[in-house]
Amino acid sequence: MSDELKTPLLDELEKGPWPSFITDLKSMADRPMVKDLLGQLEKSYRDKRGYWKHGGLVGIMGYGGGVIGRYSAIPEDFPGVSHFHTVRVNQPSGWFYTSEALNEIMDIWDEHGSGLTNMHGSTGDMVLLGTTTQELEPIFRELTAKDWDLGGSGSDLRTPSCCIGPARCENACYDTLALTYNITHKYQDELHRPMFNYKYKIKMSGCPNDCTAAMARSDMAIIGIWKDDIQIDQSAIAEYVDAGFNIQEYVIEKCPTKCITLEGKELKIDDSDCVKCVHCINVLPKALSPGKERGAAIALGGKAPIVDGALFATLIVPFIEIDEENGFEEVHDLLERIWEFWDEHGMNRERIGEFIERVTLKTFLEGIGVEPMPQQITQPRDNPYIFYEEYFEEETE
Amino acid sequence: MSDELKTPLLDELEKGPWPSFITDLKSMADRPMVKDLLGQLEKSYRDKRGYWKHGGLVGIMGYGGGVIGRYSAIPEDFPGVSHFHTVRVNQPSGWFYTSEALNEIMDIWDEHGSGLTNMHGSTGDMVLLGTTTQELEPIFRELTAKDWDLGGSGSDLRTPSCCIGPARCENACYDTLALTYNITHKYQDELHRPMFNYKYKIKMSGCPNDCTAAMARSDMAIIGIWKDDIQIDQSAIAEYVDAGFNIQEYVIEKCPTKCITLEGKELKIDDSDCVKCVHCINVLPKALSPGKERGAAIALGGKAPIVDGALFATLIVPFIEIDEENGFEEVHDLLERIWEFWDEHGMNRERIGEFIERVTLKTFLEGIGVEPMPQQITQPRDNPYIFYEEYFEEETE
Amino acid sequence: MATIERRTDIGPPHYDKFLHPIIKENYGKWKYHDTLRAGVLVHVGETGSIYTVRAASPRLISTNFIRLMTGLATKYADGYLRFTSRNNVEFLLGNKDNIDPLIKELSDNGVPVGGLNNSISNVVHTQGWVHCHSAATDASGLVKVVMDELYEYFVEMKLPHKLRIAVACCLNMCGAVHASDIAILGLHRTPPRIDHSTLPNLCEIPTTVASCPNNAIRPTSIEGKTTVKVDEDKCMYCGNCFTVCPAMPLADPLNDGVSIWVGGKISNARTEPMFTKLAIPFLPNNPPRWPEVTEAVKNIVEVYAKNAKPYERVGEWINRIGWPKFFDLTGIEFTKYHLDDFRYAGTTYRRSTQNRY
Amino acid sequence: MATIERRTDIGPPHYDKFLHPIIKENYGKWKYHDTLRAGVLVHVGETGSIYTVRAASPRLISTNFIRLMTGLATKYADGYLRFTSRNNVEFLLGNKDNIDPLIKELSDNGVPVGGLNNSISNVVHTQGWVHCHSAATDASGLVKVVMDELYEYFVEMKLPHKLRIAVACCLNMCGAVHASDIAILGLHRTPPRIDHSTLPNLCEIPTTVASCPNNAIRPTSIEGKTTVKVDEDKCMYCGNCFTVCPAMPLADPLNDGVSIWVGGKISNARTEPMFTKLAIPFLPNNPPRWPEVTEAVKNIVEVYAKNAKPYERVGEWINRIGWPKFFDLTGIEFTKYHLDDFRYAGTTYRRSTQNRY
Ligand code: SRM
Ligand code: SRM
Ligand code: SRM
Ligand code: SRM
Ligand code: SF4
Ligand code: SF4
Ligand code: SF4
Ligand code: SF4
Ligand code: SF4
Ligand code: SF4
Ligand code: SF4
Ligand code: SF4
Repeated sequence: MSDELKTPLLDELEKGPWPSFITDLKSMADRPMVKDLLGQLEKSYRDKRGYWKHGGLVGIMGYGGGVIGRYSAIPEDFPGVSHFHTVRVNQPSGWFYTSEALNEIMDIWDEHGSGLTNMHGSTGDMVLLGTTTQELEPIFRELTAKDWDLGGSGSDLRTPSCCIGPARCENACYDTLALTYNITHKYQDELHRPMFNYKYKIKMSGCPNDCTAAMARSDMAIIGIWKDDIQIDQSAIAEYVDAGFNIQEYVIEKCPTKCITLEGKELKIDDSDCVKCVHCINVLPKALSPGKERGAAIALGGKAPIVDGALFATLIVPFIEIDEENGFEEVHDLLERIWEFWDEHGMNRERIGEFIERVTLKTFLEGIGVEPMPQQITQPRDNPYIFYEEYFEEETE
Repeated sequence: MSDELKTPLLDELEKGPWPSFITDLKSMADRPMVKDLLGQLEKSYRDKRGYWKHGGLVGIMGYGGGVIGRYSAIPEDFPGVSHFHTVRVNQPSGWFYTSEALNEIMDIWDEHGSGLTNMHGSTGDMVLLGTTTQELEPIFRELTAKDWDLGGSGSDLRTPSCCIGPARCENACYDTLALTYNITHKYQDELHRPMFNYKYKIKMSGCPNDCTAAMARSDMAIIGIWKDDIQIDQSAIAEYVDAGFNIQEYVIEKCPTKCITLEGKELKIDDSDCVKCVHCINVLPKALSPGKERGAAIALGGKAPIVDGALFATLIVPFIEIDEENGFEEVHDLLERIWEFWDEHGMNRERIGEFIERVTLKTFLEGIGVEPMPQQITQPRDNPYIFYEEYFEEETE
Repeated sequence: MATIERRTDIGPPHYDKFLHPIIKENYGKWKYHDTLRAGVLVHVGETGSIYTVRAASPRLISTNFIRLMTGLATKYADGYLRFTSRNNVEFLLGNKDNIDPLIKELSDNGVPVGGLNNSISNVVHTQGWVHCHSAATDASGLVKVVMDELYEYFVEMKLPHKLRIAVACCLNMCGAVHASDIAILGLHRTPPRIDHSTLPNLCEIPTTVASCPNNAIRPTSIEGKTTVKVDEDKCMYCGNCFTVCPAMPLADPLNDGVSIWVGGKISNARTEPMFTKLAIPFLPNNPPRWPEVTEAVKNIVEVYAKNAKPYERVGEWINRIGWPKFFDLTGIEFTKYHLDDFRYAGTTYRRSTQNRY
Repeated sequence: MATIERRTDIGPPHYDKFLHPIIKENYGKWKYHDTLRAGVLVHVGETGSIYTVRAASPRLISTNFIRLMTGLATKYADGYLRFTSRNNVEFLLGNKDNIDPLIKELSDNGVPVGGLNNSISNVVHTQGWVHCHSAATDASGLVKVVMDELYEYFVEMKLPHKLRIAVACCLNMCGAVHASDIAILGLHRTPPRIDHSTLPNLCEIPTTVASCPNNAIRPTSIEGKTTVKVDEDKCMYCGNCFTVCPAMPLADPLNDGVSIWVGGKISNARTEPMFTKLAIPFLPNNPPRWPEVTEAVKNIVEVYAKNAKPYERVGEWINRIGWPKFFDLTGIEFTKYHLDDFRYAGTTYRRSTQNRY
């Protein structure tokens, strides 16, 4: 542990109305780990650079992921953070907790770790921030004793996550929490033992608002959607009209396909032209809700820019039933076909999105056995470079 | 010459209401060339394939282009077309003729060629279709005697062409005919002696309707445009309104930036938001016309798909004055900077559009000395892969 | 002839001498134009009006046809005529009264008047079997049979908006195929057949290798001579190698044919220019009247005519209704060939859940 | 501890036991929701209503902070709380009367309530100098200074629509930088410095070479050992080589800094998702309060707040007014760095004459 803690630069971050993580961290600065974290961070602020070593392989026996090894580059100065590993703990569906359950985890973490966390990591895990290699196994044992398990890291299935869905949202078109729970449990092996080409993230949003950012941030986005007509409560529409709400400007003109009309106090939607963007439902929640024939759209390959530029996920299956009754079999089946094809033909460190770009959608669909459909594209090809597969041969004439 | 002409398949093309080129050609079938052309074409229709040899270098002394050599692959059967070269004759600006002038050309062609033509070729030339090598020089001499000269072919400046412009169109924002005439004459050397990396086509349209398809079909599109406000004749607007014309649906709702409003019989345009698409002017020609501060936008690189896929031209100079007074100097200056940079850094058979794609717009603009402007793009980069050119060095701190 | 002095680089004559006096006077000073009837325009200038009669032309025309036109121009249009950027003939009349007689005489000679405004104008097209070595189909013949079928749309103005058709006989697309409302494109469907006996003499190997957009061509050596080989799995029959190397012909009567494309546009009006997109990947070459092609094109025109709104070009209409509905309404089959797999394929993948069912 | 049996692959606990009884009853049967005040929602179900109070969190939080939250949850929310996908804390109250006391107590502890609807919610962010080896800047500190500046927009709902901000400390973008209304991205601006003494031991050469998106890395040999060299003209400092090879660090206190991006969005509402686009290529790393960054972000927020129409996200607003006007209104300089020069650069070039002046 270093000398007395002086953090003039960080102290500047105690000012201002937004809750200060520095104030919070300082409240625990009696712990050597936190004190040296603050010390090293102060130095980073002064020198304008980080002081962490690159990676470091540490882990829990039997697990290939879930722990990110981290060592200070200047342990002489800050021995408290010479080890400062994070433990990724798989959050419950929808990030729901009770005070009791959370307190139990905090007890474990106060005992064996720095007492610092991220609630939550960007992928969705509870991130327990900062511990030493020898504490890993005890932490793991105590967590599992309380029914908690590790999340993902490395080239594995990452911790799936989902929006609040049916638990508190009237838009939810399928049970995001149940599917997340089911997939997480069914694929424990894929989650805990990295054997893929690269990471594979699944995010589940109950409707096209996509409150988990699945289209942008997951290899597999499972987005709730409906097929039939938007449900309209005309009396609630009348109330909006009576209340002076400008349906014309805020709903009708904003509809991307202009398929809504208002006749007097009656709203009409040409559902054959509706692209299920949910805007009208968002704006008129008391009057509109998704149709009754519900399920999900599945899109693959969302990711950040490294290596070939960022990708939004590509729509592969415009509609799939999400059927808890039959154990979500259709989803499992599709997922396994995708993994199999990616496993066999993907390259090392090639995300599924990059893989689809490389082999092209056409080959990918063939590989996973999904029919080509105009819904999967924004337009047919505009170049004439078609690989024809059916020829006439001289003899067959 | 082959035996009696029998064309049962081609004869089918004499049926139907559209003027028949077969009927027309047959009217000249007493000429051996035309007869054998029909004969070979009948064979093509039967065998479903062409019967022309690949290219063939023929030309006019002192010219590197303007003639496309063509030989029959089966001259034994069709000796009349054993040679069947085309002569590209540079059309006058706007494809204007007098009967007299055209008849003179037809006289020359009846004497020295097949008597068949394309009026006009896709690039714009008069295409005199079918003659023999020994007739080339006589044709050339007689044409030039009547003030006509050859057009382009090969890796040269191709025959520039332009829309009817101020000669008969109220939309014309600059004198397309004058500029075309000027450029064609100024760059006779570039037109007649192929020394570029590849072909270079210039097309001039007087307004964004682009009636010469310049954005799609030319390496340099010079498109008339204005900078200030659309001119409105409110009394003519009132007449449209009184006549029951649906300005709301056909004009206002179709405006891409929705910057038009109609108050009673008065039309208002927020010109700061107008993108000069000309739609409103097209629909209300009696009431609206382009602004008074007129000039052209210059876009580069339109082309067909070979090799890397089709390209529309990229906007390089959003506005340039087209000034006949000073001899169109600004245009010449830009054009010469473009050729110079392309000459020096372009590859063999690389069109300017492909060149810009390869070196990127940033480098290209630097190379030709044009400032980067947000008008040249649809959006700034969305990837973080920026090549910074200004660094801080240790010493400079 | 040898007596004529040899002049070079004189350029084309000045357009000035081909302009009707009314045009000269009102040059750059036109106030507005109006459509008097199908194929007939008036442009009103400061000092007078000029009347335009637009007549069809097959473009591949003989001196006979041209003399017919110049004769009519002399008779009715003070000797002034022009051609349009889509190869129609335009007579420029100072005298309004000459319109009807001119139209009558054109019609007597089988030449229709039209192509203006909300109609189908002349077809931009190419050489085909008439003159080009690259052709996978004929061009003039296709234009004739298609326009026979669509004749009514040339002589009447009954479409939602302009509809531009183009034909090209190979992927070089000498014309407007890549940016037309409807395009008909001839194509090969088999890799080049290499003539190793002539190739080493006729072709420059590096240029030939470089010509292939898909890097399918590699140098190789056969019987001691350097020639090339083609990786047939990578070849998509673009023909660029043939353009630079005559020893690599692609023509194949059994497999050459025609594809249909839709939704392109050039003007900047309303939307930015748009490329033509694949509608039907392959129809057989069935000369002389290509019934599959005419039927396919007519179907698209009719579905467009029935469903599009005023001032909507084909591409704008499809963008409004979406591609799934386009395939539904036209009954055209959606296939794997519609999925782009060239360079920028990824930009055509649907990156959202926005969709119609 | 050794007495605890070792269990593996048990997965997370079932969410069921963390759901408030009212939620359980109305699970999947919510009728609608309403906003009661900034940061407070009610969801009306068939048998009752649940009240949500959304509180800010710096995300990098200690067990102290969490115990404060769980304490409040126990006191006011029957012990039920959750975290949102943007790291806010949500208290789930069965009793409406607890809303005000809860908010009061949060406020006493310096925790604001808000982030709903037309506000700026919490900032999605990453590790920064607190924990990551790749960081070109700090993340938690940037969030703190930016949200201090934008505080009013969190606690009030006065923007045209939702505005989402993200921060990432390197190009890996662990979060939402590529699809946010406004994003702050830390970046390096110098090529990796290669440690040839350790590289041969630490790194796999083929993986390292393959990691570079621009093919800037080549194997080479120094003093008999295989290592790599970097073509510095081709390097755009993405850091992917460092991710796979620790001997190629990029951090450079003089040149690391921050860039600002705008106009991304994730939801499928109205428009399809959109990527974030470059607004400001470089601002210096100026800890502890990054004044250039906070000023730049605040400026963009304010210009947006003033000019956008209701229900317009930042990107939708810019699409309506056009980029030239965006640069005008914000006073941000347009530079050559804004011109895309990566793989699909061509798709960003303006291919029309449609433009504002
Ligand atoms: C902890 C976390 C950031 C956070 O503060 O929340 C994180 C931290 C790291 N990420 Fe990440 N990523 C985290 C979510 C993400 C996300 C967001 C998401 O999952 O929604 C992304 C963008 C989406 C995506 O996957 O594309 C993301 C894209 C990356 C990338 C780029 C991958 C790519 O294909 O583009 C890398 C580099 C790599 O994998 O080699 C990366 C690598 C890393 C590493 C392991 C650093 C490295 O170079 O190996 C970081 C460890 C930091 C540390 O010291 O703890 N991280 N990373 C997030 C995981 C917590 C959790 O499990 O919940
Ligand atoms: C005659 C003409 C077609 C016509 O029927 O009108 C024509 C005919 C030929 N074109 Fe073309 N092109 C003609 C206008 C075009 C156009 C349209 C235009 O200029 O507006 C294009 C598309 C626009 C463009 O330039 O991209 C065009 C794109 C090509 C290409 C593809 C070039 C490319 O970069 O994509 C080739 C191949 C080549 O250059 O090697 C080509 C090559 C050819 C060749 C020379 C064949 C060859 O492989 O070498 C053709 C000679 C046919 C013959 O036997 O007469 N032609 N060519 C047009 C010229 C007449 C004139 O001078 O007025
Ligand atoms: C004569 C010609 C120019 C020339 O120098 O030859 C011409 C002349 C006129 N064009 Fe054009 N355009 C001519 C080819 C074009 C082309 C090029 C092409 O088709 O290859 C285009 C781009 C087509 C495209 O977008 O694919 C073109 C797009 C327009 C437009 C925009 C249509 C739109 O809304 O997209 C207008 C405005 C309109 O029609 O309302 C227009 C309007 C006009 C007007 C009304 C302008 C005027 O005030 O005189 C002229 C006559 C009306 C008409 O319907 O033809 N002209 N016009 C060309 C006649 C071709 C023909 O024989 O049919
Ligand atoms: C709680 C949360 C889901 C969760 O499981 O955690 C959630 C919950 C709700 N979202 Fe969301 N969204 C949540 C993250 C998101 C995200 C993801 C993100 O920001 O990273 C998005 C995509 C953002 C984007 O497009 O960039 C998101 C896009 C929306 C939208 C679409 C907004 C739009 O028009 O573009 C709506 C509809 C609306 O606001 O009208 C919406 C509406 C809602 C509603 C009103 C749905 C409902 O009926 O309950 C919920 C509360 C309102 C509100 O304003 O927060 N939610 N929502 C997330 C709260 C995050 C936070 O703390 O602020
Ligand atoms: S994604 Fe849809 S279902 Fe899920 S929380 Fe958001 S609005 Fe509700
Ligand atoms: S969901 Fe979207 S597309 Fe469908 S009707 Fe509503 S606003 Fe229009
Ligand atoms: S491009 Fe414009 S100026 Fe030229 S003819 Fe067409 S409408 Fe008239
Ligand atoms: S020119 Fe186009 S953008 Fe401008 S006001 Fe007219 S319709 Fe609108
Ligand atoms: S399109 Fe092809 S075949 Fe037709 S003229 Fe042009 S180069 Fe020849
Ligand atoms: S036809 Fe095209 S793709 Fe095939 S080998 Fe020749 S150049 Fe390559
Ligand atoms: S964005 Fe980069 S520096 Fe920040 S946590 Fe992710 S990998 Fe580390
Ligand atoms: S930083 Fe990126 S671009 Fe530079 S060498 Fe490394 S991988 Fe290549």
